[in-house]
Amino acid sequence: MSSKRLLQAKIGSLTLRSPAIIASGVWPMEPERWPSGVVDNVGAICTKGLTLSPKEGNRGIRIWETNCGLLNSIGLQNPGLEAFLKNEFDQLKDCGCPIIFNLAFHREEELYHLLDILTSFGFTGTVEINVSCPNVSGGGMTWALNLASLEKVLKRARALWRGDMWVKLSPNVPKICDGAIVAESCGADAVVVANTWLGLAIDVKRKKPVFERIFAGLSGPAILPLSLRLVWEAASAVKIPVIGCGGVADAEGALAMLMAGASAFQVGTALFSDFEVVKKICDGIENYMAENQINDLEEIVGIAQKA
Amino acid sequence: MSSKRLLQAKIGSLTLRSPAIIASGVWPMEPERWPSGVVDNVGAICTKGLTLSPKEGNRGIRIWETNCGLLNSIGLQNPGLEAFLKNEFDQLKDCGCPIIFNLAFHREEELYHLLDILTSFGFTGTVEINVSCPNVSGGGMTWALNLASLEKVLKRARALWRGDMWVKLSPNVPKICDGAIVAESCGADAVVVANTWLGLAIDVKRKKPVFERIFAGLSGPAILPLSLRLVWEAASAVKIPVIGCGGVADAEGALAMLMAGASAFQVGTALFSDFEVVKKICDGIENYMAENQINDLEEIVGIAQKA
Amino acid sequence: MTMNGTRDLGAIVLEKFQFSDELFMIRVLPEEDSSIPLPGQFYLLKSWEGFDPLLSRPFAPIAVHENGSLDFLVKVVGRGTKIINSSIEGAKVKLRGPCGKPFPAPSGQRLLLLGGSVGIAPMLFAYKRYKDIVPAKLVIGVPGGEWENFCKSELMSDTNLEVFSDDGSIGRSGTPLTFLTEEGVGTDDEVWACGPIGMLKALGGSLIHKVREDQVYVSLEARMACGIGGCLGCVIPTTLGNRRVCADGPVFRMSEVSWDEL
Amino acid sequence: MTMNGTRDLGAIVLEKFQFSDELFMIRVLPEEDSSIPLPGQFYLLKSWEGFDPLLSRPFAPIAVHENGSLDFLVKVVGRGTKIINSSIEGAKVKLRGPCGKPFPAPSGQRLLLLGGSVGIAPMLFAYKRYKDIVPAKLVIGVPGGEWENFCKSELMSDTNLEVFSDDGSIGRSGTPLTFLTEEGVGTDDEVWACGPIGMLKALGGSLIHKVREDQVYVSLEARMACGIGGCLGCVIPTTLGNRRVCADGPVFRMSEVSWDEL
Ligand SMILES: Cc1cc2nc3c(=O)[nH]c(=O)nc-3n(C[C@H](O)[C@H](O)[C@H](O)COP(=O)(O)OP(=O)(O)OC[C@H]3O[C@@H](n4cnc5c(N)ncnc54)[C@H](O)[C@@H]3O)c2cc1C
Ligand SMILES: Cc1cc2nc3c(=O)[nH]c(=O)nc-3n(C[C@H](O)[C@H](O)[C@H](O)COP(=O)(O)OP(=O)(O)OC[C@H]3O[C@@H](n4cnc5c(N)ncnc54)[C@H](O)[C@@H]3O)c2cc1C
Ligand SMILES: Cc1cc2nc3c(=O)[nH]c(=O)nc-3n(C[C@H](O)[C@H](O)[C@H](O)COP(=O)(O)O)c2cc1C
Ligand SMILES: Cc1cc2nc3c(=O)[nH]c(=O)nc-3n(C[C@H](O)[C@H](O)[C@H](O)COP(=O)(O)O)c2cc1C
Ligand code: FES
Ligand code: FES
Repeated sequence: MSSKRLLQAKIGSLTLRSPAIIASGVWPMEPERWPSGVVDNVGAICTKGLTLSPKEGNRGIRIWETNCGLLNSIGLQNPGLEAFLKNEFDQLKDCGCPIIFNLAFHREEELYHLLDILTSFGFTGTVEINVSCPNVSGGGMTWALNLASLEKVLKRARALWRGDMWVKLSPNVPKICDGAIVAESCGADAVVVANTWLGLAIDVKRKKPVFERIFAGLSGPAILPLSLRLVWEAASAVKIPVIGCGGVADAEGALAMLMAGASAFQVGTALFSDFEVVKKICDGIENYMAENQINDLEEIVGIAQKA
Repeated sequence: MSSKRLLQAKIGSLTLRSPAIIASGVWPMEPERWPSGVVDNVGAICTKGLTLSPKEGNRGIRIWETNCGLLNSIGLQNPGLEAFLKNEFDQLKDCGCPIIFNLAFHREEELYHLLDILTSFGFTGTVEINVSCPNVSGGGMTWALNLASLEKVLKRARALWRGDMWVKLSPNVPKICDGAIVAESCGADAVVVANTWLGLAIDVKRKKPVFERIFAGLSGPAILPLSLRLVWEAASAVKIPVIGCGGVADAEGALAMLMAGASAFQVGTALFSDFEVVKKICDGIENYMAENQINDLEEIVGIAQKA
Repeated sequence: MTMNGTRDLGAIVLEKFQFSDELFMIRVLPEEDSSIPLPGQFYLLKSWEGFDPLLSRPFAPIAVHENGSLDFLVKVVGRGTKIINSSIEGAKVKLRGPCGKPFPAPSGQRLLLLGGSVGIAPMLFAYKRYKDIVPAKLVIGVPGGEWENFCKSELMSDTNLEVFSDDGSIGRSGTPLTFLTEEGVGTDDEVWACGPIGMLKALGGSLIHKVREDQVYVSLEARMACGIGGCLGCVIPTTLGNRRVCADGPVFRMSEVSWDEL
Repeated sequence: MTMNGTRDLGAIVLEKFQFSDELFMIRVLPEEDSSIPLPGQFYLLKSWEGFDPLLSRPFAPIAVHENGSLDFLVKVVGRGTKIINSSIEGAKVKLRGPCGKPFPAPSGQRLLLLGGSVGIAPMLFAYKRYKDIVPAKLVIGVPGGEWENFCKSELMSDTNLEVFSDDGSIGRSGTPLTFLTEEGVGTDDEVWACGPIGMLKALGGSLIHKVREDQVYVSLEARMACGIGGCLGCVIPTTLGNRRVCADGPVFRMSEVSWDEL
């Protein structure tokens, strides 16, 4: 069995070469900017959050460092799905791993429209429906907060979309299980648990909030223990794969995600600190599997829940 | 105006010599163990969580380090309020600042009984009602999750307790404002926002959760941006003082808490890294006030909300 | 696939020289082969393990040596630069770079290089690199006495240099813009500048109608996370919409930048 | 008010000596006056800025020198010790200590000191401190070849010493307990031990009915946060209920510890 096989992760109809997925919004969409070799071990890459119309994103300060974390308020800056398909997707699509379309929307019709555009374009792969962006007014994570409207929009989206459908949930909800169960019942192929945590930073010199929109989303190693808890809860509540997201930065954190019940995991902020992080994580998981005589990644998934 | 006056914080009937309060459960209750000078700048000290009957606390691993954070599952180990009053309070009470009794309970009658014991003992100071401990089954933070029972227990406690009553809320709730508003309406003198965040750690070597109770409470600098957000929200919702708690580790974080709306703040985990942290924070705030010609701490409180 | 050769590199501190409490030069030697940077490009640097601070800090080299070692001039302003300042010889650091687009190759006209405060770094690098190819003049502005040792150091020797300081304690009194007013600038001069945002904004006014618009370039600063154009954390408003300082810049045509919105 | 003189201290690395990839000695000099530790006491040490890792790591000194400098013998096992291992001479570190209760003053009987792996540290310190006062014998157990340089080092010279190794590659084959079985122990001997939990558990069996129960002490390890008895993170079960390793220990009477629950 080749070592490549060892790391394979299955999510819906996809078989990823590794469980390490690059999270939405952190990685350039121009492959020529990727340091060589860095995506060799990557299982899939999520696009930045794409919307129907182009968005300029938020003004003012957009990123702010916290202890072991990063607050961001990018605000979904993107050229719009159509321009992305026209100008950016072409160079991206042969990068060696699946590209996952992260779709963000304000009104529900926008999502249906986005799916139509993808269908017309001939894309039959995976979409990651982003109901969890904390950095825009209306839409964004408010979708994850209202279970009834979440159900409505996901049902309709499911009917429209033939490819795999992931739902990226918000951690800023009373119970992560509720959203996960709704997503499953609507036919989602996986839930991504989760997005950034709502936080605040104050610029004490200027005596005011750092960000124009006041709250921003916290990511990075600081939040790993919190994401792990959500993954554990979500994985106990649904049978579809859970994709862990939030704070993975080394093999130990990645293994913890898998053992808590995630079938794969995303890596975002950690790439800011180290381009080699995905390679190091994959090597670490492989070594762990070898040392523990584990031949299939699936054996690890959720193992801590069974203990 | 003496520099001491500068730092005074008013919470209910208390005037604290500084806004820096030592959080519950992190500091030895034996003053002879305190490195000299360390509490000179401390505004008040919260006792460890005290219960009606002695508690052994949790078995197995109790603390686990995360990136910039600490998960703990101590489980309220304490000798019980009566033994504490008999054996420990005496040496503590003349330490130079108010001692705040952190009271934890499982059934509501326990809280009333605890308050009776304190009354009989002749204590007329401040209690911090802990409705937010994540590390015990039943009681603990489940109190903060059910607003109706929270209201019932706080109303009754208010009727029983003549001294100041703080309510320490849980961050693991849908909306922090709800609990804060309940506490205010029941006559609390302050709300403490908040306690530790529910997290999970996996021991990948043993392939199981680190803690016997699986989830544990996350504290430390990692959570500061999250606590700040809650403080901002709570301070917008109630008029009683908000005491910020969670991740304060330097003057900048303390100032951020104050500017976000906290009238004072607690320091816990940061003491593990540095005994001098409270002194450094107080010096930092004083310097900031001097540089910005601010003569009264109250001028800073909530200033970022007004911006 | 890689256009610019940006990589993460281990490096070792060869030398650290303290000009004052808040200003130092640090020379680091990458442990692996790496691309040679051009003036205007920069590196993200950190000297700590772990994720606190989380982000590496951007610095533009002032020199590259034959053995591949890089010199940075660093001003201590906050947490990250304070920790870097505590590095000692032999310590390990991490570099990400070279990042960003460099200044364009000089056209052959006189090169007027204006550097304010640590904005001097890329200007000095440009000066040393291009002085034998085109006529070049380096004009720097420093805040005051704290910078004296730096101005007198070997780094600045052998340089067609003008120094201005805010309080006149070093060189002439004023800023690099004073030079423009006092000595004028030729229509065909190429002008490159790096420094505090106020200086760059004022530069626009000083140069207007004096030099050809498309020959004025500035190198800008922004908070950065990824350094390669991924996070969109470092964008600035330009006439073409938001542009990433780390990837589309840090060097921009003066005329492209929407100064009013900055 | 302070009973034990525990303090946070800045210190500087005077020397670092690598015995093998995973074992080193580090000598640090506190920058301020501080209490002199007794054998059994320990320090929390960190060599990094910031909060990642968050907690300092506990180590028992193997020696204290006249100038106040402290020697620690450290085995690299995880993240913290790895970072400490990357410290170089001249680097700054932080110490919290001395923490904990030391071994009681020797009674005058023969002192039998048993150290396994890094548990050797406090035993060596105790040996050097008390060998001129009472008859003392140091018995150490090491895992194997990785420890050879340490065993042959100056630290171990001039010592009434027996070395055991698991594989017999250094000294005799076996553990410190082998010594007890082979050479016996006197009823009045005082026995102090520090090492892996398995060794300490087995020690109980080896000594039973051979020495007076109240003369056997062990020094225990636990995960620690505060180091001064505040957080209750380091408790172990004893016959008297939970006890804090950092404050009530790390030295406990063998008979006090509830070994079965550990
Ligand atoms: C392309 C580029 C090249 C640079 N070259 C040099 C150089 O050669 N030498 C040098 O000393 N510095 C240079 N800088 C600036 C340097 O990166 C910052 O001073 C450094 O990141 C501050 O880190 P810190 O942790 O010490 O400060 P922090 O604690 O992060 O911040 C201190 C203060 O500076 C502000 N600040 C921090 N970073 C930025 C930023 N990027 N833009 C605006 N304000 C900021 C903060 O808000 C805060 O008020 C360069 C920056 C860029 C983008
Ligand atoms: C009083 C006392 C004195 C000590 N003296 C020495 C000494 O002189 N020399 C020396 O090398 N070591 C000594 N130790 C042990 C040392 O503190 C640990 O090896 C160190 O903290 C590990 O840090 P790390 O970050 O490298 O490992 P981590 O990454 O924190 O942990 C690595 C592995 O060790 C386990 N672990 C970590 N700390 C402990 C612990 N306290 N108890 C049980 N398991 C743990 C972890 O679960 C993990 O499996 C002493 C410990 C105590 C409590
Ligand atoms: C700069 C930045 C931009 C992001 N943009 C998006 C986005 O467009 N869509 C989205 O679903 N998530 C976005 N995220 C969230 C990440 O995809 C990820 O869910 C989050 O950062 C937690 O993972 P991490 O801790 O590994 O970074 C962004 C995060 C960062 C830091
Ligand atoms: C070891 C430990 C024990 C704690 N015990 C208690 C407790 O008994 N009662 C309580 O209300 N909070 C307890 N807490 C929570 C702290 O008081 C505080 O709310 C929390 O740690 C967040 O603040 P920090 O980040 O400054 O530590 C404990 C925290 C820690 C780390
Ligand atoms: S720093 Fe990430 S896009 Fe520029
Ligand atoms: S480490 Fe805190 S009580 Fe022992």
